[in-house]
Amino acid sequence: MASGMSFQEIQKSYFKVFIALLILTALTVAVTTIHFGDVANIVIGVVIALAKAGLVAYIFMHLKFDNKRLRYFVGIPIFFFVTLVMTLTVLGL
Amino acid sequence: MEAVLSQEKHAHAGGHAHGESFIRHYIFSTDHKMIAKQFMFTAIFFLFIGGAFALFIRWQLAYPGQPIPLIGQLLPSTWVNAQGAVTAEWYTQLLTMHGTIMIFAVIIPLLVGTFGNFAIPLMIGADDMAFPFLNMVSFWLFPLAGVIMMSGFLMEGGSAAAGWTGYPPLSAIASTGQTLWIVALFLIGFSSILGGVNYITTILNMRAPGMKMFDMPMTVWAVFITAIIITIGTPVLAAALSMLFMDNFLSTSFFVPAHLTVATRDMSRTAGGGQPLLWQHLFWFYSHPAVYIMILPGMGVVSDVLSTFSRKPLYGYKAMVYAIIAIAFLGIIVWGHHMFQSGMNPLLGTTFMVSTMVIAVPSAIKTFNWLGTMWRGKMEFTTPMLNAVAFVSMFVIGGLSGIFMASTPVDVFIHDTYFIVGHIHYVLFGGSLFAIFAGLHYWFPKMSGRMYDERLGKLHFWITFISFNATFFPMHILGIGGMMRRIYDPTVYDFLKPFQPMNEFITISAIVLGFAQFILVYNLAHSWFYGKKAKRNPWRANTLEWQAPSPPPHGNFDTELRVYRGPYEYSSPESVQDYLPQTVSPEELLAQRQRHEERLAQQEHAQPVA
Amino acid sequence: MSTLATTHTRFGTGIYHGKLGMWVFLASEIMFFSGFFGAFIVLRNLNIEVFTASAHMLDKTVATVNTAVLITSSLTMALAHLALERGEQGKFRLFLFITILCAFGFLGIKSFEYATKFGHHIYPWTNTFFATYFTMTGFHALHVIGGLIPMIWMLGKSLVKGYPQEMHHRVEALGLYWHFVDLVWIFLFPTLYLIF
Amino acid sequence: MLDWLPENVSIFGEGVDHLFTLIYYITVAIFILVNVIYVAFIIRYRRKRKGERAYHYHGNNLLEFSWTALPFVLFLFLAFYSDGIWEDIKYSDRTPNPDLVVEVMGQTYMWHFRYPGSDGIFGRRDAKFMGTTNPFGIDPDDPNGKDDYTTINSMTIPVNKTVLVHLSSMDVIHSFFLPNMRVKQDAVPGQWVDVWFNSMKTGKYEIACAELCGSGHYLMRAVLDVKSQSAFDGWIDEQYGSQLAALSAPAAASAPNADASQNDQSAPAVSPTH
Repeated sequence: MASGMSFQEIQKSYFKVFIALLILTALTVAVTTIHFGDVANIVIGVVIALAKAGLVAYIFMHLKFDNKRLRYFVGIPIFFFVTLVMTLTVLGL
Repeated sequence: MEAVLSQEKHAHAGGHAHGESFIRHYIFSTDHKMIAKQFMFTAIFFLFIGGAFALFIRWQLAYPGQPIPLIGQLLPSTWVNAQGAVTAEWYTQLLTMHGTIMIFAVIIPLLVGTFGNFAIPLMIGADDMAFPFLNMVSFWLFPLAGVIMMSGFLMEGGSAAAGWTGYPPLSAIASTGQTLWIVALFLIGFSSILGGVNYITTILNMRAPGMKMFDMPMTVWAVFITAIIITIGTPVLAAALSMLFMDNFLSTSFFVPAHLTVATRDMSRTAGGGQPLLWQHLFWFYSHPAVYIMILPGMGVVSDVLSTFSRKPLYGYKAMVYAIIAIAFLGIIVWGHHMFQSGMNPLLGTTFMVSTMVIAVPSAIKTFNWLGTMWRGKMEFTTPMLNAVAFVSMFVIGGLSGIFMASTPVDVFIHDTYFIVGHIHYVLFGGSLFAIFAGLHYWFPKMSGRMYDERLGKLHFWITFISFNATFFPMHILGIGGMMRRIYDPTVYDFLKPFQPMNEFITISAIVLGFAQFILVYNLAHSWFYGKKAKRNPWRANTLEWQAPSPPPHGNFDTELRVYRGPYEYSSPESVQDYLPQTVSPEELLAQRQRHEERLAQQEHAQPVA
Repeated sequence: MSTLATTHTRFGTGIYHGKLGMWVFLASEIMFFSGFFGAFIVLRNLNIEVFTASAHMLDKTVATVNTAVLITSSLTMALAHLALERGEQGKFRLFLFITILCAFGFLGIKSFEYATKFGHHIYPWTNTFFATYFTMTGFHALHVIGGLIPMIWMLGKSLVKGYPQEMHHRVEALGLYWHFVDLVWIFLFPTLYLIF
Repeated sequence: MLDWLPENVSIFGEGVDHLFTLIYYITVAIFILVNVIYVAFIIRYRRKRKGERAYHYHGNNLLEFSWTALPFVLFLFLAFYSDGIWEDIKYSDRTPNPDLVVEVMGQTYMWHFRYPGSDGIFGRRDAKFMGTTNPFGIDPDDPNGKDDYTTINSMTIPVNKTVLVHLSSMDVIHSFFLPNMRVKQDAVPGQWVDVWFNSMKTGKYEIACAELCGSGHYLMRAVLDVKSQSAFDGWIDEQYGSQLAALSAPAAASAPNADASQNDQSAPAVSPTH
């Protein structure tokens, strides 16, 4: 692996991420049972999901260790995803 | 590593096929050149089917309700009436299938499938694609989809008939043919994505040693950017098609509002609550970039051809690359200009108009750079060059007529009229198809190992060029007159009656245009077997594919490649010849010059004696 | 595949083909699901009451368990790749096996959920919420199946003659795909079950 | 080429045509400019003998910049100029106060028009009442709807008056196209869109459908009759006459249609004029 981390360290980071993901899952379920208001609930749900996704992409999918150029493959579609969704939101309102 | 590479390379170079069976070599081949040929033959086959559909459509428009000459009586009664004239039902199926076939089964497979597959590995000095097996799967999904789509004609209710744009609710409440259309497009989309993944990986990873991104020929750049558009746009279409499939097949209501009054279908299960405009957004999010998928590779091919036959470096190479990137980027965010009259928020109309107007800028850059390339060149008018020159001129018309649509108030009037039909054909026929003709002739010697017949090539070009303009230019006038597209019989309307002679003229030109394509097929087919044997580099071109034997064997190259410079060093003062291939090393160049000077000296020496 | 050309060992970006190609493919997958998420947002804004009422009919507990199952499978997939990279075939087999088990578990729970819905006469055509629910989770389940097949093939090969260690690139590419499937679910879970 | 445009009779149509002409001249000028240069190059720079060398030149940044900037300025100008007219036509806050409101409903291969009747108020409508016999879904219990009357494929409006059209469709997407008014607007099922126009001239004009709506798409033709104010008033009175006659014989009207009673309130359809 290009990261220069030892296998033990990597393995350890995997388990840490795993625990974090489980905690975040529990958190998101717990938090959304409380009704903060429509928008607030959506924001909380999306933020936690983004955090989880970031962990998966960054550690499990090796974006942290790998060639930085790979991040374009995530960045470009996300940009267009946002464009599409924002336009559609205007349409839906 | 280098040593191992070259050893293996020589092992491959000689062998055409290591005792491959017929099936492995010709049918389920993983060789990019064979796949390119397969794409080409299949797409040309579909070109004729789509063309025949167009002629049926034209016949009906020029002579409404009159029997189709010669074959009218032979067609099944579900297609034509008792006299042999096209029925309104078949007419809508024809126009739908004409659009779909020409876009998804002709132009995209020819430009992206054929040229992408053939040119990428050869032009970057690779032996094959990064994923040869995926490449094969990507091809075979395409004829499969073609068969599925065409089988709609045999179904009850006929094939898809909602236009190639397939707007719901019309497409969501349609017959089996529409379902097949959805499935077929999904498969073609998947095939495109596999191709796109393959192209991007190949171009990023497998360029010859020394070849930087900015040493790539424009064709490779264009296909690379196209592949990026494909991977970003096509999946959105796939998602939209999935939802349309659910609507059509399982009566869900993604795109179907409540309480529709539909006679042809039981709507009791449909809950409603959907939004028809949602489809249009998702569809155009793919299909507007698809227009660029269909034109960008053409621009790349034309850039290469223009530079080669002007014997001059491509003017503003980097600007051309950035223009392609700009077109691609803007192309993905302007989809809403197809929807100015759709009932979407007019505020979106404003924003989409501005972005659409801006897209004209990179297109203008490209045009001016092509002009700059020809400036003080030494042009040779071979068939590829003629077609490329026609491309530029036709693309200018197609681009300029687009400005009318981009301006929202003018679009109010010309939207969904023949002005649009004229515009799209100037872009897709005058643009893409002329680029395809240019590319087919340009790479024909490399593909087949033989030269095409130059005289037939020019004959085909001139007939096509003239009848093309005679067919599609008057459509702009029809559009200004207000003639709606996709109508079965324009004579129903009083204000369209004066245009009937023009419709007849268009139809006659279209028939000439259609039949002229047989010259192309005859020329290519005949030359494939009986043409003059082609040299390795008949056009004295710089790019890497001309360093390979004609036709290239399995493994493509028989020499070690290393790239030292950009692809457009024509008429370079450094070189003895008027071209300077990318692979010639500086030392070799020096040696060439020395030999040349010695020869000159000898001649001078010899002259007084003579 | 013996005729594969020599340039196949050329990696201009320093990333081998399988991984690069997989990332490009995943980029397109992001756009595929963005189409559905876009549709979800539009339809939700149009039918907010229907969506709220219908979302409360979903079983949160089952979905939470399923999320945990999928996260676990992601972990074991990552560990499986790590093990293969180190040449620990036994561990590789074990972790891959757990991953497959989790995938089947996920599918099992999902079909239980579907069956319960059908039992209550809830179908995709019931309303727009369930249309999006079934379509999105259905396509996600198809992606799970798409990942399962090569996993089973790899496990089978590993059991018969040992999975070649130098093929760990393939396992990594498959792992990327598998984590992506997990990632999609991470977004589907709150979108469909929680935010209402 | 622009002589082929159908006669314009609406007020904002003048702005549209003006813009059309402007763009036409700009594009024709660009086209001629480019093609003259192009043809000149083709003639001037062809290869005359073998081995001739072209000018080795890679490009010029200043030129490159100028032919980026010029179109950019030109097209942005066009965009902003167009936008003024666009806002006048489509933005709801720019719509002038209407003198007459008409509801238009597209149905496969015909147009329905609904007028508010003598009280000038439309009866309530609800999509759940919609059907072939009640295309607008008029609520049968709303008294305001009693005097509403509908026509098929025939629209009558007074001259020089602003007409606001509420547009929708009951099955697939249609497009309400009035070539002479420079009006085109898609009619989307499940959604009401407003369009306005006014005619400066009396006469009969055609209304077409511009969005593929099935195999009978081409048959979806209606007639727009622009009458002088007095003739329009007369036409309205005539409609009331028939309306009142229908209302005064409610038993005769409703008995045969007991199952579709919501249709009774609408006046007998005026038959198409063609």
